[in-house]
This record gives sequence, structure tokens and C-alpha cells, in this order.
Amino acid sequence: MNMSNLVRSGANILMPFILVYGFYIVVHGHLTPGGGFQGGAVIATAVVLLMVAYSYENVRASVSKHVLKNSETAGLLLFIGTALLALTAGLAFFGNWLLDLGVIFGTPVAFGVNPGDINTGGIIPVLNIAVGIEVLGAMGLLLLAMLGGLKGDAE
Amino acid sequence: MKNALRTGVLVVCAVAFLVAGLGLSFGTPAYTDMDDYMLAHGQEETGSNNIVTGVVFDYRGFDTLGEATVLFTVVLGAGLVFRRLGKKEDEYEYE
Amino acid sequence: MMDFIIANAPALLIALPMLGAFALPLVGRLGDTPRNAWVLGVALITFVIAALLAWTVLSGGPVLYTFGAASPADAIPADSGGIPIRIVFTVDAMSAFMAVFASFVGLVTCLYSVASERRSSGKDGYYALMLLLLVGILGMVCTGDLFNFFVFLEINSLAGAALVAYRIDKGVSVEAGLKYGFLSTLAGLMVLYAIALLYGQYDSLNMAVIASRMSYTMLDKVALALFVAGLALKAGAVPMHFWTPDAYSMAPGAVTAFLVVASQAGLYGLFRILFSVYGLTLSYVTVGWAVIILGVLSMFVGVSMAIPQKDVKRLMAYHAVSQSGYMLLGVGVGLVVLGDAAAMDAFGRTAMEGGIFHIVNHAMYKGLLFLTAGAIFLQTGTRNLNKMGGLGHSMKWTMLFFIIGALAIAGIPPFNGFASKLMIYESVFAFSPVIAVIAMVVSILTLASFVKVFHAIFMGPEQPKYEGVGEVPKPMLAAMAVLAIMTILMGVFPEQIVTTVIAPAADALIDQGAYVATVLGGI
Amino acid sequence: MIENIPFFCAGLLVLIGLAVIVTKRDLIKMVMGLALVEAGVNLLLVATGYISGGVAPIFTNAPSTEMVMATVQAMTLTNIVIGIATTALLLSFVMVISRKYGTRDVTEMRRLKE
Repeated sequence: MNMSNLVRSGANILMPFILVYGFYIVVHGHLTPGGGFQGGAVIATAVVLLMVAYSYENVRASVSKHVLKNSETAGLLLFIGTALLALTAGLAFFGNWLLDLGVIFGTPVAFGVNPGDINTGGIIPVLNIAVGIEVLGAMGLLLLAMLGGLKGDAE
Repeated sequence: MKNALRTGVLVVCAVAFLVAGLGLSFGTPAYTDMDDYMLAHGQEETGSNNIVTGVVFDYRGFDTLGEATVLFTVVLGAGLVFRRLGKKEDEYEYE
Repeated sequence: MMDFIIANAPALLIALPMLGAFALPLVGRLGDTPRNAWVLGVALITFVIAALLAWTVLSGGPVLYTFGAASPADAIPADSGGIPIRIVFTVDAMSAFMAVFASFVGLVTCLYSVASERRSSGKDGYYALMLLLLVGILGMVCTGDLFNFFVFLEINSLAGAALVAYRIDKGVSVEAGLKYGFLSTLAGLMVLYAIALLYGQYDSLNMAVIASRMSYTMLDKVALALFVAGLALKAGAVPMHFWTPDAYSMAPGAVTAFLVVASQAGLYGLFRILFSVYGLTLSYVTVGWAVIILGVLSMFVGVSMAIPQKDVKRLMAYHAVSQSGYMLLGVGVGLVVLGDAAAMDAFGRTAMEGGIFHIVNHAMYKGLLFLTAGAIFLQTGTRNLNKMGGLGHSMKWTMLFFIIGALAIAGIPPFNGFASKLMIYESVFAFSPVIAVIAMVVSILTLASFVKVFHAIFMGPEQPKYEGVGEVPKPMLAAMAVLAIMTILMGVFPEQIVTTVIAPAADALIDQGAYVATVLGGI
Repeated sequence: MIENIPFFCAGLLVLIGLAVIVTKRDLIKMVMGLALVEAGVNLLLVATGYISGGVAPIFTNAPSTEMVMATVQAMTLTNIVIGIATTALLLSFVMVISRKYGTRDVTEMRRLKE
């Protein structure tokens, strides 16, 4: 069933803000409270909002399961791939091979209070983004699967 | 009888789970060496201002991989129980 | 290349099956044959890595792997005050032994699934979950970090629950899966509560550090009780065994064979906590007797519940409970005499070796039995003993494998069950004759039960309703044959296996000082 | 004693969860009980890491450098996600069961008794 026009317009207006906020939480995970899981969960709430405002059938039609599944797989492969690349850099599994390299994310950080720079953290922002993509896909899939089960629409 | 058993189990559990408040002291832990090291060296070793994220993705990154795996497992499991069974799969009636 | 693999073996052991599982949704789109090849390849490579790791450990001592460090071997950073900061894998002889046979059973069960699940839907998920269950077991047995142990315990539980529910069966399988998942999660939370209690006191998650700081306060005792309760539940020991028959009987045959190993990982965790984390600080006589009582109860209750069963897999599940009692008994006797060097040399070490040997033997013959039960179910569509009969005419190979498994579980020479049970009888008799007699009686009851099952399934005239029933496909026969050959080999050469593999594993458990020194350096 | 109240609360939450699991007959309520146990364990984990006067361990514009322990917070984050995942899986199972059986009452789940 569709909710009223007001709810749907509200959802439409809120949607970009939720997405931007989730993305912010993901990429600033190494500077401020937050991280991949939290940001991914925030983005996944956008799917919930869609389900509340529109009917499940509409969402099923517009949010493809394949996209969610691919994003889950891509996130996991990026995560474990980044960790495995440390082996080729001569470090142990999960070694921070981007740290202090000077390139993107590789600026060294000294001890103490500082305002925070986005290009620090080595592989941490990469892993954050990977986890963000994975959690977004996984949560979306879970919601769709459970809602589908509720409607008796097995697949 | 069954109720008495239940009550007994709950009482034993109560003692077991509440004893933490008697043995630990809130705010002044006895050992802090591992976390002191992380706070002192975390910024240089992980490059992350947020030490919690530094712990989650660097010091204990392997746990996070396990956590992502748990999420993946659950998605697979939920997908499996809601799947539509094939025509050749006869559902076995338990007798 | 070889050096690279050996140096990073503990990480690759976990990372490869994980990668294999993550990529399965992509590989599965290519079709059935590429996916099966992928799964079998990943399982085979994992087994090879586990074997390499075990070879390294047995020839060169325990292996440390520090995740995220500059070099895997340096667990302790320079100015940390002598404690490890990161997650450390501590692979000693016991861990390596568990890892090798767990990955072996994983490979065999995947091979069996190729044929047994060929008609099912949702196979991508099935194989991914099999690999994840393997990941969970391998992580549990290799890790030296308590929280890491918990994470892998959860992977193990959830993958196992999803696999139990795989067949759905009008909701009955799902009910068994819910029961298994619910109780395993509860067990996991008990373990986590105990971990939090230990962390709050000693500010460490590394087992070796906690062992070196252990002062056996009131909180440590509570934590120990929670560990024992949680892990015994996971291992399916009486009185926490009620999930075992449901989960084992409703899961597909290959999954059941693998679930046996999954619950043995819980048993491994119990032994690791008792011996390596608590060790001599424990009031080992009391706790040892508690473990012995758990073991004897499991043996006796398991077998007496098994005899009246009509469902063949349910019957075997109760026998699994009964057999895990032998492992608890053997290791429990070792724990009681932990502080007594003379008694330990006289019979304690043999008892522990027998208990540990029984773990791998049980995985082999019980896996074999569950695979034969799965084969029979696949061909006849029933698990009810009263409805079967006369299958010996049409399923000769399956009958042969069933006989091998049944004789092994009953402790008849020359099969492997006899070898480990003999060690347990001898040493337990020196410790307490009454318990040894109970163990022998349980063995006889097991034999009686399996004679009955054999008669019900294979003997008698050929029944008209099973006229079209033939032998199962070749991959299933191959998987069963591999396990049968292992069962015979380990029964014929027990001496060699005990001296090369089992004795180092038992020593690794007994010698807590060596475990601590491996991580923290010589103390 | 009174300053240890977070630990007592954690134990109490676990106990309430266990009581719910033991006494309720509805499967969904039992899963909710499990979630309560999880909440209790999380609370205990976080509480063990508190240091009097400490601030959150984030150096970006931090008010002071005296901080609480970071490891337990990371562990709690991990456990929260694991908890969500577990609850989701168990609830999916309950959904399938209640559709196939037509009931969620645990005393009517007789099909697996011998």
C-alpha cells in the first residue's frame, strides 16, 4: 500500500541527505565517530525509508537485488583484497601498507590533538569504504529477503 | 517441580552474572597496559585520529573481517530459507 | 613462492576459503561445473596449506602469526612492556592437528555434496556456507586471541544453523536450524561474558598473557564456569545435548558429517581454555572430575537414548553424543592428574592421547556413517528403520562402508575406534576401574545398537518398493571410500600416528609454560 | 559498591533476557530475550573499559588526552553487528516456521520430539 503524498514527498526530500550523511560517516571514519558499519547502516536506512513511503512492490521493482548483491560481493572482495595486498608489500596479513607512503591517505600523523586530515590513515579509509559498500548491500538484501518472506514471495 | 527447577537455574545464573559488580571496580581497572599502548602509539601506527577505528580496522582488523563474514553468512542463510524450492525437490515429511 | 606460502600459512589458511566463499556468488553465475571445480579447488588448497602448516609446526615448533605487524613472527612491539597488542595466531601441535583433519573432512564433504546435492536449488549459498563453516572451524582452532575465538565461534554457529535449515522440509529443518542457531548463540554470548570478565581484570585478550596473569579470583571461577557451560553446549555434551539429535538428523548428510567437526572445535576450545589459559592455577582435581562426570554422563545417556531410536540419523546423532563422552573422559583424567607428575607419566598422558586420538577417529568414522546414512536417504527417501530392509542387495558398496564405520565406532580391531578406545580403557583403568568398566559397557551397547541398525537396513529379502534403487553416484562413493581408507589406516598404524601427531598435541596442551613462552618469550 | 552500578545493570539485563527466554512461549519473544542478553553483554564490555574522567578516544579536536580504553569499544562495535546479524537470521527462521506451521508457540513445536 502507498503512504500519503506528504510522506512520499518527505522521503524524496530526505533521501539525498541520508545518502550524503551516510557517505560522510563512512569516509570520515578515521577522524570522527563512525566508520564503515555505521555509515553503511545509515545508507541502508534509505532503503527502509523507501519501503515505508512506497509499497514493497515498487521498491522491489526499483531497487534491484542484483545491484545489492554485487555491491555486497564487491565490498567483501575489496576488503579482503586490500588486506591480502599487504602480503605482497612484505607485511603480515592486514598490514597497513599505505601508511606513511605520502600518496593518497598516506600522510603521517604525529601524536596529539589535531584538527584531522582526510588523507591520513593508510588502508583504514579504504577498508571503511569497502565495509560501507558491503554493509549497504547486506542490510538491503536482508531487508528485501525478510520483507519478501513476509509477503509470501519466496525467491 | 519444573518451576522449582527453573527458579533454581535462574538463581544460580543471578549469582553468576551479578558477581562482576563485586570483583571489578568501575573507572579504575587494575591493568591498562594494552590500551595505554594503543592510545600512545595508535596515531603514529595506524594514522587514524579515531583510535576506535584504528583498533577496529588496524590492530584488530582481522576481527572486523570476521564480522563482515558473519554478515555475509547471515545474508546467505536468510536467502536460503526464503528461496523457492525447485520442482524436483520433494520436501521430506518428518515422521 | 613456497617460502612465501609457508611464512604466511596461518593467514592464508583463513583467507583463502573466505575469499572462495566471497567470490562464490560471482563464480556461481558461470554454471554448475565451474562452481563445483572452484569449491573443490579451494577446499583442496586449504587442506594443502593446513598440511604444510602442520608440517612446519611438527618439525620446527609452534608458529606465531601477528596480524597487521611488519613481520608475522614479532608478536610483541618494542615498547609495549612485553605484551602482544595485535591479534596473534598461536598454532601449536594441537591446533595444527585439528586444522589438518577439519580441512580434510571439509574437502571430503564438499566432494560428497557435488553428487548428493545435485538436484537441490540454492547451491551457491550451500557451498559458500560450507566454506564459511570451514573458516569458522579453522579460525577457532588456530587463534590465540579470545575475542577472535568468539568471532569465529559465531561464524561457525551461524553457518552451521543456516546449513541445518537448508532442506527446509516443510519447516522442520528450519526448526532444527533455529534450535541450533539459538542455543549456539546463547553459548557464544556466555563465552563473551566470560571474556569480558577476564578482560576487565587483566586488560588483555591474548590467551598467553591472561594465562601469565591468572590469579584465579572469584571472577575467574565464574568466567571458567561460563566457558565450560558455553563450550560444552557447543560440543553437545550431556546435559546440554538436546540440540544434537535435531540438528544432526535434519541437516543434509554431508553437512552432518561436517557438523561433527564443528562441534569438536567447541571441544577443542574447552580443552584450550582449561589447559592453556587456566592450567595449573585451576583447582584441577575438582574441574577434572567435573569433566569426567560430563564425559561419563554423555557416554551413558547418549547410548541409552540411541538404542530405541527409529530414525537412523537421529540414532547416529545420539551415538555422536556418546562418543564425545570418551574424549571428555580421556582428557578429564589427564586434567585430574595435571599437577601430579608421576601419575601423569603413569597414565595421564596416555589418557589424554587417547582422548585426542578419539577426536580425529570419531570425525572419520562418524563422518563415514553419516555419509552412508545420507546415501541411503538419497536413494530410498526415508530414514525410518522400520521401512527399510534388503538394501544389501542393491547398495553393496554403501553396505561395506557402513560395516567399516559401525565396527570402528564399536571399537572392534583393526579399525581406528579400537586403537583410541584401547588407550582410554588402559589408562582409565589405572585411574578408576569402575569408570573403565562403564566405558566398556557403553562400547558393547554401541555394538549391539549398530548390529540392529545393520540388520534393519541391509538384511532381509529385497523389497519391491526399492526395486529401482541402485548404487549412489561415484563422487559420493569416492568420499565415503576416502574416509573408510583413513579409518582402516589409522586402525592399522596407530603407533606411528600417536607418536608423530597425537603425542605432540597432548604435550602442547599439558605444557602451559611452553604455550605462554611461545607468545611472550622465555619466562 | 554503588559506583559499580553499570556492572550490576549489565548482569541484570542478562538475567532479564534469560528469564524471558525461559518463561516466554512465543518464538519472537524468545529471540527478543536473546537480544536482551546481547545488550547486557555489550554493556558489560563497554563498562569494563571506562577510566574515570576519560573522554572518547578520538584525537580530532579532543578536549583532553586522558581517554577511556579503545579495545572494548571496538569489541562492542563488532559484537553489535554480530548481534544484529544473528537476530536477523533467527527471525527469518521464525518467519519461515510460523508460515509453515501456522503457529509461533514453542510448546506446539512437537515435530522434532521422538
